[in-house]
Amino acid sequence: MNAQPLLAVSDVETFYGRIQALRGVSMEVRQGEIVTLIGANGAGKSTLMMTICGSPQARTGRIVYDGQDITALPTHQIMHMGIAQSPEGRRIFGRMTVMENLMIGASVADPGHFDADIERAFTLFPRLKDRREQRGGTLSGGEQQMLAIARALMARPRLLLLDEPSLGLAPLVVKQIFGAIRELNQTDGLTVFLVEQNAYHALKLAHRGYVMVNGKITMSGTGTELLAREEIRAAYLEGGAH
Amino acid sequence: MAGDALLEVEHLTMRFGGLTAVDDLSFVARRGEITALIGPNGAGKTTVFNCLTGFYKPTVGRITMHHETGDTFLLERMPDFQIPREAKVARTFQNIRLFGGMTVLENLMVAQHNPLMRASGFTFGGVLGIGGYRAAEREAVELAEYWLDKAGLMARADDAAGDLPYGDQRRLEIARAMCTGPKLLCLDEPAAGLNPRESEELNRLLLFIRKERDVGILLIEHDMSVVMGISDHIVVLDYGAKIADGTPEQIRNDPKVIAAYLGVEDEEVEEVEHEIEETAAAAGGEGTA
Amino acid sequence: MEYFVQQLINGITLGSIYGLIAIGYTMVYGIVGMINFAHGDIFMVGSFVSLIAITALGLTASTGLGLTILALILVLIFAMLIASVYGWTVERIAYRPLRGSFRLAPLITAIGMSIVLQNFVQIAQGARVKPLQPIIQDGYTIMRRVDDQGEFLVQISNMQIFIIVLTTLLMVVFSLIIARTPLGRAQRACEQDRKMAALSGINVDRTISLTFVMGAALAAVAGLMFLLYYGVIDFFIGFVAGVKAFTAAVLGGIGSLPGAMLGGMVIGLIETFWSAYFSIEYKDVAAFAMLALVLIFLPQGLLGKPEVEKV
Amino acid sequence: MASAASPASARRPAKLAADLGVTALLSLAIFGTMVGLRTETIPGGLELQPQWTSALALAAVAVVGRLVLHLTVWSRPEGAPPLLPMGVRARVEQAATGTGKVFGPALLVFALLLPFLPFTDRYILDLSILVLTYVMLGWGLNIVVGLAGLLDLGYVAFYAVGAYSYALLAMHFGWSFWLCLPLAGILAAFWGIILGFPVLRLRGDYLAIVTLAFGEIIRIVLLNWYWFTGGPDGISGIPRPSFFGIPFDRGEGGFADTFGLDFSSMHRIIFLYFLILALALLTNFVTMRLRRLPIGRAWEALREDEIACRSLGLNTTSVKLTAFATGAMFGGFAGAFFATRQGFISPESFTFIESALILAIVVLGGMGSQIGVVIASVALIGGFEVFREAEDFRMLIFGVAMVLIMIWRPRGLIATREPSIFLREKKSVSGALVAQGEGH
Repeated sequence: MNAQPLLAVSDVETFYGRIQALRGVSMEVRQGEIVTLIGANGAGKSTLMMTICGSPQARTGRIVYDGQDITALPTHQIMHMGIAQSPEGRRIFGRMTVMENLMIGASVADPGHFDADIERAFTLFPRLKDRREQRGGTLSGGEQQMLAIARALMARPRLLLLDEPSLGLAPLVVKQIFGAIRELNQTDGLTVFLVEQNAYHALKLAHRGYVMVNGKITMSGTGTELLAREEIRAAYLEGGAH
Repeated sequence: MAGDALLEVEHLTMRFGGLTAVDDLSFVARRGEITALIGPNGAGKTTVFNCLTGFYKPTVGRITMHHETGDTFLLERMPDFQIPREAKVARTFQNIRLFGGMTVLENLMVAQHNPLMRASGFTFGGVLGIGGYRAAEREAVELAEYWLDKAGLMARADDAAGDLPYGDQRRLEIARAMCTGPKLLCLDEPAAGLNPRESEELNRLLLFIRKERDVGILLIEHDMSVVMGISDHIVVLDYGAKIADGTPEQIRNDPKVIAAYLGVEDEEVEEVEHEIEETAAAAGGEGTA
Repeated sequence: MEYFVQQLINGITLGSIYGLIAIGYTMVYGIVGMINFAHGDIFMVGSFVSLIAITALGLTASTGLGLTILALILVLIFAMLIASVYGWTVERIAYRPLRGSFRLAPLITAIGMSIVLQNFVQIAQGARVKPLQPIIQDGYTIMRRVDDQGEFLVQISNMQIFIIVLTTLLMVVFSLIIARTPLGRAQRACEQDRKMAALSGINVDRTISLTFVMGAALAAVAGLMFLLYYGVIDFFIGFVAGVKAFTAAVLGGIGSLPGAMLGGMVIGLIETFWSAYFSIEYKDVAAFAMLALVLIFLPQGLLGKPEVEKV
Repeated sequence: MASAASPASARRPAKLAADLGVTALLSLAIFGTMVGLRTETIPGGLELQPQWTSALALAAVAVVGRLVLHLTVWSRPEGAPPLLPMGVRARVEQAATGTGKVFGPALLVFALLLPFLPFTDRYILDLSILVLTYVMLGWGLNIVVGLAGLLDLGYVAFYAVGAYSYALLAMHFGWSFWLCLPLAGILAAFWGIILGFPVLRLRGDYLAIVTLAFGEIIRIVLLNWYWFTGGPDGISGIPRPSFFGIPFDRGEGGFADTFGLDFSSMHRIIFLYFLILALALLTNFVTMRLRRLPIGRAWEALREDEIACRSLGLNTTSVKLTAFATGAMFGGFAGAFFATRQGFISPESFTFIESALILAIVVLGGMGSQIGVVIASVALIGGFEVFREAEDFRMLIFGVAMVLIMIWRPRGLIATREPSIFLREKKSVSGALVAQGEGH
């Protein structure tokens, strides 16, 4: 375990206008980890993701990335420091081709790596290669999700933020995407912070997990620990399973 | 009257360009019952609502509303604003749509626009202070007070709607919909983002509406645990198509539903369940982290 | 027939000018969703800067062809540069502080900026119209008809050739910038999803500023063309040209570059033909009525994308 | 006032110097061309008259101004108390709204007494009539923009319709002002419906541009329909108003004679003053009344959220149309007044800048706020008169003021909203919560 976490969030509070979305959140992600954040719809998971990226900025608290305080930096500067996000709802540039989406993703990366990075993206998601000249808006949901992740990877991030990569996808595709995440983590040592609603897969994949309820972190532990907890099972699994 | 078909959806299909958001969906919602429309995120639930309430015109299909008077309304043929007015279908929105800069009471008054408009002689009488507008307005305030009371918002009546906490806003939106005098109330994820106490208050309000009022409720919910407690009848959507339809008991045990919710394939369900049991058993001894 | 062809040539020339201004509206509207009301006045500023530069260079009709072309290129670059400074400054002073504020505020500051620019130029350069002697003369006769009413010539002047060629050239260059360069991609990204653009590391503020700069530069070109073509300008030309160019942008489908050019052409042609066949007094009515009709029956414009209402 | 240059970094001398250097370059480019080189028409062409001193002086002002801003407004650390302490600001706001109950009536009493105050002369009365005309127009447009949230950039068209209706009816049929006034209002409302019907489905900005186009169309038609409107020459000799049939002229049967007063040209001015005051108050009264009726609430609901309105069974098209027509009607009344007061009208009085001015009054005052319109009218029209001396510069100053006030207070001077009905206690709604009709 490194002495200093790659990302440390402490006592962060975020507001949308007058509505408080985060109520004193503290968590950390260490180099080389996959950390997941689970919780119900509207708990504030995506808000935390966006707050890390400075959009909106935290009203109180501190966010430290790689030893630097990034709490008050503008979003585009944060993204230049080696954080990339595949956000909620994918946010594909629908009127741009797959290739152009990837090029946008590579905005912050060294252009010298571009060809190699494209190659890596296409190896990871061969479907995208077939559709490279197709407009983002015409892709299927799963393909869009792949594109969103690939686009984030084009930035050559040290920390990858993934917001609900399984949303609305068929189980097989989810499996594929989670496989890709695991592979990136194991082979490239990529640090991943993953927000998920489907607790089962996320907790199985992650080294550690946090549970968020109403803008607060209520539980944390390793993936297996959390998976075993009664409350988690009740909230996320039993509704459907029993 | 409970148990009659109130809303009949037949072969509803909605396509956006190449994307089929709702695929040949048929179901029935009954008077005096809570019907839940559930499914994972992106399953097409909200699209169904938008078709029901006239915001989208369905590509294919028929949506019929039956009043107890015997009148029927084909919703897919009506302009959106006539659906609440004539067919008596009211709705709420996933991302709450209150009139944030108006007070709670004003929100409920706007909901009674059509009867009040008539009472004010389409404004002309109202401006001149003639006709029965004053009495009508008093009645409208009384109805608003009734629903404020039921929604537990009496104390906030004169505050701006945008100033209320989330849970109050949700209930206010329902109270506002009820002020239109609906026969079918469509709620789009009313429990999303609520804390347990607020969820409790919401459930109470919904059960009251079903018990006291002869209306049907159609409910979209993402979270099954919320739905199981209050619904009489559940329709499950996945990828825009119906994968199950039945009582909560039936739905609870339907492997297809479990699979959709866990995000795994059907044949994996048992395996996954088993795995969870095992981890739980293994971790059970150590206590919790 | 001959009359028609002549009007067609005139209409295309006018349409080029409108189209170039319209691009500025369409790009700014696409990226920040506001009507940059002061854009027409940037066009006027470009026209005045061109006038100043031409006068400073002492350019007249008697200057040799080579020198004229060289001088005009200099004037063009100078006008584009100065107009860009104006565009950038207006954005910085009047619009950026209000970004994220409610929608009417930037519209009011834009109207305010338009008033400021008009009156600034009026005070600095005087209220009277500024005439300019023709610099590019002559032309070609491309059709000729002699009948009992006399002779009718269809002519295309060198000036018109200059305008149409320059417009085509600029359209190609700017389309390439938008389609192929990182800046163009960044602009399109900001247009579609500003938040995601920022999440991709794009400096949204800078991209928006550059959009204003590009729009202003094109407006300056239009300003120079207008000056050379009509030979008189005053501080008020920005308003009418601006409203028509915005009409053109909406007509073509706001946010679409080819749409702006097409819209400009349509407005230019409607105006010219209306003047030629009906009444010159009501040419503006025709253009504005066209706008209303298009918006009512085809709200997304000729080349725009329809919007799905989000519920 | 947001500045992209983050305050902390700009305080470092190197950054500050760079920033000022850029400012200097830009202002030299701006002023050096347009001010530094003035084109003058000479026989046979143009010549340049260098005015380098003015250009340099202006550039210097820009640089020094930015330096001062850096050292004062922008250099205060984040979280530092604003220049105007929050308490004071809140109190000012409170005073503006809370004392509205006292302020409004006090203003009304002052307005009623104004013609009889010792310092009141013809100039002040004329100016007051002008201000009141804009108050009335502002209140009329406030229904459309402030309450219903529909952005109308062509409001002056209805003002013009009212003025021409009155002028033509009075001249051709010899009808009295009191008969023509309602007709002018009805005709303007009618035009509001005709124009509104096709365009009200459009989104906010498109609506704005189409209304602007309609405003221009009406002006161009007035300008070119020579036999009907007199074209650019306008219509002159429009009947002056009479005191319910008693003309304001010297001699027998005139106002002075009838009431046994000495003749004074002030009588008519005072009458005109009360006339526009009454019309403005009528506008205000009707608006306040409508706000408490379902239609008024529907307007405000429309501004807040059109989709929610439709989900509650409101026919948003007719709601929009009524707002458009009501606003147009008051514009028509004001137009009729304008025509009778001036005795002469021409299309020149109905240019886009007039629409922009009225809209600026509504937005600067605070959308939807009746008292805000009064304050903004007094400030803008009065301010305009203060700079009367600086004839050439006053439009420039006006434009700069518009920009600065908007940046300072994007929601206008009075942003709070008064609820139209209450159960127990009337609480003002903070402006931050009130929507402005975001486009739908």
